[in-house]
Amino acid sequence: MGDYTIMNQLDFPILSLMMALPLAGALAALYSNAATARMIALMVTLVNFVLGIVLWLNFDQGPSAPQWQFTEYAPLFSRFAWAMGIDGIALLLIVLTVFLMPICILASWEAIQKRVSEYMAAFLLMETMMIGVFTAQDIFLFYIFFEAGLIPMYLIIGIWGGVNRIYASYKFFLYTLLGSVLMLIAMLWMVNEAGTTEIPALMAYNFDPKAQTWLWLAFFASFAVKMPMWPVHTWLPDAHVQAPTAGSVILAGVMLKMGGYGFIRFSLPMFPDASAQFAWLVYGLSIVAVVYTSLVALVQEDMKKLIAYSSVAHMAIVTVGLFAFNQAGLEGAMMVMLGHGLVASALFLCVGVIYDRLHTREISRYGGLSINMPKYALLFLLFTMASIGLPGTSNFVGEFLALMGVYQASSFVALIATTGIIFGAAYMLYLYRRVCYGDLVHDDARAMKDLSPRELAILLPVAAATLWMGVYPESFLAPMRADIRAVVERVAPAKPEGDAKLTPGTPQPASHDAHGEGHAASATSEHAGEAH
Amino acid sequence: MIGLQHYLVVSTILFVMGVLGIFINRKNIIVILMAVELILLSVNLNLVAFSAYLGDLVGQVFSMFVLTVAAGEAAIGLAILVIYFRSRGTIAVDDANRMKG
Amino acid sequence: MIQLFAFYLFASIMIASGALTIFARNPVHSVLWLILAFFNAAGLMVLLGAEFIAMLLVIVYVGAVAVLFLFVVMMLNIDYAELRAGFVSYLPFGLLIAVILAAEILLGVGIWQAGPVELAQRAAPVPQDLPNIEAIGTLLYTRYIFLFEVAGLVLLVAMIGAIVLTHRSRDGVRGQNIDRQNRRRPQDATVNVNQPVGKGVEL
Amino acid sequence: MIQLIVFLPLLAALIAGLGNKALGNVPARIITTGGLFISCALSWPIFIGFLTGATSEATVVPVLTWLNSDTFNAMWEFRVDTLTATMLVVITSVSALVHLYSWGYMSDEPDQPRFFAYLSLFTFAMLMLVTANNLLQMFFGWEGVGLASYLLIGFWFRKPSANAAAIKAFVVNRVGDLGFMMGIFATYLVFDTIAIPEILEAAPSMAGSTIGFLGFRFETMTVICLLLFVGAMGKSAQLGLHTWLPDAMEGPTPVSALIHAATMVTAGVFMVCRLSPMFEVSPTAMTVITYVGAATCLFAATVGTVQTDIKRVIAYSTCSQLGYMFFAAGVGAYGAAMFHLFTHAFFKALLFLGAGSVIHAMHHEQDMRYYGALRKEIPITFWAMTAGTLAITGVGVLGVFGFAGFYSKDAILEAAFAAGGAGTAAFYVGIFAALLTSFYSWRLVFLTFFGEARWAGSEHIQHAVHDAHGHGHDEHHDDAHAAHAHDNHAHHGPVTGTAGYKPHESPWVMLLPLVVLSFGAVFAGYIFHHAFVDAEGGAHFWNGSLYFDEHLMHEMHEVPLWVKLAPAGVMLTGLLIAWLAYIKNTDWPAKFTAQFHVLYDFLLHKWYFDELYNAIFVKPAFAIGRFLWKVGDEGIVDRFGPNGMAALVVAGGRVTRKLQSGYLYTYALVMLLGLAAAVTWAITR
Amino acid sequence: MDMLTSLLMTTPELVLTGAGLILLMISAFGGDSTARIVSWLAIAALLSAGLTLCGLPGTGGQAFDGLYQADAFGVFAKVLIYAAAAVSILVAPRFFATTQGGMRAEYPILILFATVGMGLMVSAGDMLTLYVGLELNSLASYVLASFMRKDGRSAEAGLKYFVLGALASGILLYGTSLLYGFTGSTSYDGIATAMADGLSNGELFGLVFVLAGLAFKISAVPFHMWTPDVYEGSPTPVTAFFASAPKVAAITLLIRVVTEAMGSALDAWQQIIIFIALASIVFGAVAAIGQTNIKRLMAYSSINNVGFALIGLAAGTPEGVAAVLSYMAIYTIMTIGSFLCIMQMRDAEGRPVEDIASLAGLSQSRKGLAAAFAIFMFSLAGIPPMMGFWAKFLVFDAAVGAGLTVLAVIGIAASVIGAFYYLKIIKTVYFDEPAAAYAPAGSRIENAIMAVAATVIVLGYLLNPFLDRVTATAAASLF
Repeated sequence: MGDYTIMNQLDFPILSLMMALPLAGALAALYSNAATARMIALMVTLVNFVLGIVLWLNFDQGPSAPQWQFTEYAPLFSRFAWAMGIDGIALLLIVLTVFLMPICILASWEAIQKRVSEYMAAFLLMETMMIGVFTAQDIFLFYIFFEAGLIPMYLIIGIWGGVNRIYASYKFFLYTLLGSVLMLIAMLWMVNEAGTTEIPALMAYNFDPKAQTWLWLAFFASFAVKMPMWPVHTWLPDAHVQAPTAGSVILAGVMLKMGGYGFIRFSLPMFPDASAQFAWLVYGLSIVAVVYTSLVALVQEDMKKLIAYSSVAHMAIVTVGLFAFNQAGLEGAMMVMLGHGLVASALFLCVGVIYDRLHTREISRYGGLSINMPKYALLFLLFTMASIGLPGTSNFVGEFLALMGVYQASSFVALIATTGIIFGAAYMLYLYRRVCYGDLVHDDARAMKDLSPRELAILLPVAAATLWMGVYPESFLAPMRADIRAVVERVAPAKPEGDAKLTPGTPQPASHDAHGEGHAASATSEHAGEAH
Repeated sequence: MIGLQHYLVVSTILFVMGVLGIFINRKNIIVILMAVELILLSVNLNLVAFSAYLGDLVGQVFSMFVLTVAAGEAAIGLAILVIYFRSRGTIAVDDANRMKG
Repeated sequence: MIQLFAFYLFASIMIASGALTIFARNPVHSVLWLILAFFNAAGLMVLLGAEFIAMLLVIVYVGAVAVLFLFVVMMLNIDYAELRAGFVSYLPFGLLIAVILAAEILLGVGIWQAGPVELAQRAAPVPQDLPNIEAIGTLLYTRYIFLFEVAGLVLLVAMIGAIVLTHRSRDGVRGQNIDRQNRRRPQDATVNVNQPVGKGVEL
Repeated sequence: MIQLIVFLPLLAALIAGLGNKALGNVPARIITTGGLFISCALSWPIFIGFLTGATSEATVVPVLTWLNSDTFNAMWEFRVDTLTATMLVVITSVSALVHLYSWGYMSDEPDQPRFFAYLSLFTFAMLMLVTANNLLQMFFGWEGVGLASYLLIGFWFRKPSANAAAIKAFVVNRVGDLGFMMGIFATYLVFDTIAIPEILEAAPSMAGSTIGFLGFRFETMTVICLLLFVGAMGKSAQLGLHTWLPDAMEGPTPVSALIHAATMVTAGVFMVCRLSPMFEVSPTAMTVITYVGAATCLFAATVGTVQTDIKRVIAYSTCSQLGYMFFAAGVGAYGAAMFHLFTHAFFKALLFLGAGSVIHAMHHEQDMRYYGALRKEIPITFWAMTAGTLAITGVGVLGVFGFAGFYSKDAILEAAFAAGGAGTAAFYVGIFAALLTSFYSWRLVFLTFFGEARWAGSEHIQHAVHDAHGHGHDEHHDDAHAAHAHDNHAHHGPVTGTAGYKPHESPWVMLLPLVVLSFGAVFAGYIFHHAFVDAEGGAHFWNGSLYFDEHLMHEMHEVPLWVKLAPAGVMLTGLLIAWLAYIKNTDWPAKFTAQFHVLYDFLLHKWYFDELYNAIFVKPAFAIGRFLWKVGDEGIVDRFGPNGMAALVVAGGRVTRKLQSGYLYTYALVMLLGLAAAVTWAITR
Repeated sequence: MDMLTSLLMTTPELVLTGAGLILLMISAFGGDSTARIVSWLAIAALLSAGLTLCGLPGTGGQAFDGLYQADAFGVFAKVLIYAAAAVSILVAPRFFATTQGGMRAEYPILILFATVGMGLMVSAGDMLTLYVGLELNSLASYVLASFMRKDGRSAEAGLKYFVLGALASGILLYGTSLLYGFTGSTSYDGIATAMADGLSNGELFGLVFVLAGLAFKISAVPFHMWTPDVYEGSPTPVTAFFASAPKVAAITLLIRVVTEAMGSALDAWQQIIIFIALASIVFGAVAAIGQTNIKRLMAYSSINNVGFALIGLAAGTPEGVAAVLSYMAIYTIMTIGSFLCIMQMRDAEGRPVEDIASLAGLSQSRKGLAAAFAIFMFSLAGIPPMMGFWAKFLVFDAAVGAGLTVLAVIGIAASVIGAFYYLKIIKTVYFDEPAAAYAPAGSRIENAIMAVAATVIVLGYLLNPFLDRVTATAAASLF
């Protein structure tokens, strides 16, 4: 292993602790009864959340801060090492994860009644894996966590899922597995070539551009499925619909982000040339996804499916942002990931709230919930608007930056991708209208009670975070700024030229001469010239 | 003069015949066992022929081991055949397909 | 010349009887054809100067193995009427493949030539001054002694196997107790009875 | 101070909205209205400061960092200059009055805190919009008002039509926002900043440069300006993206007054004015704006002539007036555009609130065909409406006195004429539209206040009469009932008679705003025209907060006399026709519709825009969505993707399992085949 | 080299043979009532044979003029073989107790002799040793397969195994005879020497035939056809044995043959290995789908796994060989573990059940067993963090390292198909509604072994440095 500087501003291996804690919790939960298991899960996730905050607070954002912080290194596994460490990008995704976990546990508090201890154990295990993905500094360690996360999720969907859970769980598992195994081969090749398994070192290694092509495609196979990008997205609606609420939350909130994280951590910095070469592919798939999945979302009759399709559309914005090759695009993509992590999760939680009451996700079974569930309606509205990307909410920041970034690369892509804001408004408001507006026509819907304190405790923090991220995104942008810049600089040499590039002309105030139209306006121009 | 090739031709034909005997027969398992013996015989012929033409005794020693093992094999094979017959009451090859798929 | 004639005679009979082994309808005939094939093979071995192997073939194969086959064929008491020699439906295809395989093998190995390398590798060159049997024996009990023992093990396993599989302990069959038989005295077993005429025996 | 102005409404909205039922109606009202009045009271001094010249420099008050990325930097900050100050008073004043008015108008509503919270929220967003110092904050306000508009249009969310209208408003606006966002992107690309002062400063140097867009190269500023203008078109309901505005009348009337007349819809005009130095660089964009404005102006006016719903008439009128503002901007007369915006805010809010008062009096009947003879019943409303009508039709005597619209509309028309080119066309369109304006405005007045009472035909009135007081306001969002009522109208036509109904004048909280606004409608033009459009006064007043073309302003005052008189002429013509058709010969309209039913239907169906959009956007979107879902995702992607692969594998499994036949000879054959293959490979190797 | 030194090198075989003979006597005189004690003694014999291995790596060398090789490679393989054999003996009494006739004392003895044969296979330095060892193992295996002689399926399994096995050894022998004829030698070294100066057609044919014969033993496609039927028909402990020990022996034997004897003909055998590796992976995975019998499924799984192991061999490098060894070690643990689980599948009366459907809802009645099942299945599917992933990782790493990237890509893509049916078992265990409950848990020892295996499968990464070093040493002894 190369020379490895240990940079850990805390005196203890906090990252390992954050992973060990849920693991221990999982074991403990497995051997407890339902009530204890719930309690253990909640406590562990809350403690982990606190640790996440500690992590954030201690993260050095200073100008001279090292890129990788809280690093740990132990050459335990012969060919790869227990190498941990985070940069700002990983930090935020970890914080997102630990933030969502207690919420997931709370959301399952009453909804899950069978095999509770196993359920909690699966979730805690999931948390370990997710944190592992974001902290691993060894490429194989990363892969192990990346894949291992499939296991608990498979079980969560399969055991506690809906009617068609088996199909969904298989599809989820095999689809994502197929994507990632190719990535493994690419990783083996890379390690063989570069002679190191350390991600930071690999990020700096210059692979042969020809090889990059294949490596990039292999990684793409994995991350595109995980994102998911069109046309390999169809596992997502199925998985979302069948998964229990908390499962959907984790799926949408964190697991999809692994794809984006992969792009930003591997594809871009490791294969800059190939990334530039394949940007058109990403663009193409993404803009198709925006339009396609938005239209599909419009006609969904199942709430979760609708939100799932909307996730695909949002993730398409992430991908175009990532491949914009500039700071704005990448930061935007990250912000969309974070924002979507909050908002999509919240929307799934909202669905879960009413699903718990009526046990159907069919939109037409609801309506008029604003009347008997005003608090719910308000929060649902907030998240709907956030999903639409209303300024002041989390998603806007990201979408705006991402699209602005990609505009510099291609105005056409930006235009098509931006239509997502129209479609998004259409399908989300249509959903909201059918669920919350209109009259209360179904008696069973009328009997539904407004949010319980527990549900409020679930949704309010997410709401607060959504607004915080929308109003003061600097908290989130600052930690990753330097890291994004590093990525941007890494890809800069390969960056394709944008089509919207400005060509300065000779300043000619009387530009009407060249065009011979718009007399009135040109007349005023002349006057303007005189007046100034 | 008889060359090695002559022997090789003979043993090859015998070998192929043995192999053929194994899979073209659909009625009688005993014949299959005999076909196996034919294969071993062809091998022995090969070994001895090579031994002779190389002027090396190892081939013949090998052949002797083959013979020994073949005897053991025949014993086991026939024993299995017997218990098979006892449990099924037939030794038709066609009937030995209780397990498939 | 006589060698040539002998070779062709043995070879052709062997191949023919080999074919008949496979194609004969009656398994008993098959065994008999097999025995014929072995005899002719032994003849070929003799032609090659491997007298010991030839002898083994006759003793082991014909004397033991083939007879064992015959034994089993008889023992199983198979209804031969039922066992029409049926052949699989893809016989022509199988034949074709077999012929192709044979041709290929011949093409591949037909150009045999013992080069210096091969000849130099001989582990046990045929000694000129020893008879075949003695030479083999010497080799077997020195160089190959370990494997010779293992071969014994193979036969042991075959024996155990055959017994394990086919041995049936029949209930109600009293085993032989030699000791008891030996200890038995005539007075224990026989009783002299003076039986009057016209009356039945009471036992 | 500016922080207080902006955030007070937000605070009030939060308190009222989150407090909701727990807070109660009256506290909610008081808090929100109080907040707005304070804001209003704080705004006027600022405006007066600019008016008197006491303050002339723009001030920028930073609040918080918002969005920082690379060179992109957007702050939460408040910019106060003349333009902002003008908007501030318009917004806070109208909003405060509308809040007050709603005390009465919404008094029977069960959900009042929500309503007031929405109103205040809207005001906050609008204030954010006008105080923006960068495009992003403007976009924040832009979307914020969109949200508030959505919420308020859909306030009566049990009513399907209201929900549909709300979604339509939001989505159509989003189409505009797409342009706006693209405009911001292009701006950042070109200028590397989105701070408004810096853009405006750098804009002239971009003349002649080109930029790529969708694979073609265009003039930089044309692209940017047109993209931004698309945003303005959406928000300001210009032709093409106007369809949401009439439907937005599903919201409560105070909302229509505040949002869909006085403030939000003028945001587009404000934006163009705010960015006027930028637009000035692109003649092409200016021409487009002029034509779009003129077309909207004409279109809306024609449609307005045949509408029977009192609010829809005013809505189309609004649309039409917005057209005026845009072509004013298009010809470079930003001052005039802003002036019209300013006066329009007063008289249009007045008209809407007046209409609200009428509707209130007529028990939520909105169809003018069931009005008539209300002059005596609700006199204050009548006089207020008359003042508004006088203002909108631009009554005035040249050089002596005129109602508000007289000054602003004349300024626009004259500027258009003076500018020539596209402006000339706009001028003629504007004149014609003024004729129609006069006609439909007076038609409204005559149908409502004059003639015989035709109340008996109204379902609403009949209901009111039948179950006297047991009939709450919420009745009017009874869907089935409304449909039934419409059937009645269609079949029986107007019936004269009062049906025993006694309209009552609105309470003072509603009348007070009317009175205040009436003053605005009457005097606003006279008082402020010097500052807004006078060549010297304007330059001084605006002080660079918008592009003020003094030369054009001079020329505008020197247009031929007929040009100056033409508005008055067409106004009188319109009045005359309206009088003839609705007072003198009340059978004329019926005859006219019978004669020209094609034209009538065309106008009645609003030029078939809704039908067209339904056919080419809405329905196909659903159809394509369903197609992509069932055929695309399930039929192709899944079928040939995961499911197909799974099926293939399973089929493979079936085949291999069949191969595993259980027969010894098969197994042996497979082995032989393998061997033969290997040998063949070896021999051919 | 004197006889004593040679014999000392074969100590493990001697120990086992001696023990086998003694136990044979015990059982012959004591009858089947001694079955239990014979089993334990056999396990003890395997243990002590294993212990004698410890001294070998240092004192390794060629015994009996190169007929037998004692080296680290052989030691590694034998440790696995002995362990697997011991477990197969251990689990047998409980299994046979429920069958007609009960446990018989010959079972452990036959396993012992088979183990001796396998020991010779992996230590062979000469085709003759290879053949004799192979046949010793095979003959014992044929008998074991049809050990439940009253059971028609068992007899059929034995029959099929025997006929096809005889055919395979015929092919192998034919190849050996060709190799002998064309190289003039039967020893690996001699063959290697002759092959070094160009591969003649005869040698190539010999190579092909030998590989074909060995492919049968490792049940690689297309010589795999016997596997499902034999696995299904044989008594379950025997199946466990077949799936583990002989597989290890055959694979290691194959490794030794291709590296030591045919090392210079790399490009010839590499292509064959690549082909059968891919064919095994794909076929094993595809055919397993739709199986309802768990033992049959495991048969296809073993075909599939052999394919993966061969990918490492195809690399032809020391790393590749080390990877295969690691693979076999992990595979043995997974397989033994799986079969321990399978042997817990007994209906209420204690009769063995082999239906996958009967596993339904196991997770609710037998949590521990279900978890173990899931762990082994995920591991077999190669999902991290289970060790099964590491096994695949190593072989693919070796393949990539040797430039066989395309092979690796195809292989790993096909592994997803394999995951499909492993998931099916997990699905049955965890997602389905409970079926009839099984008989209560078996012996403590079995459970303990199962738990240890599961733990190793999950936490095995910590053993990586050790495993890496050992396999590297073992592999190095071949090159």
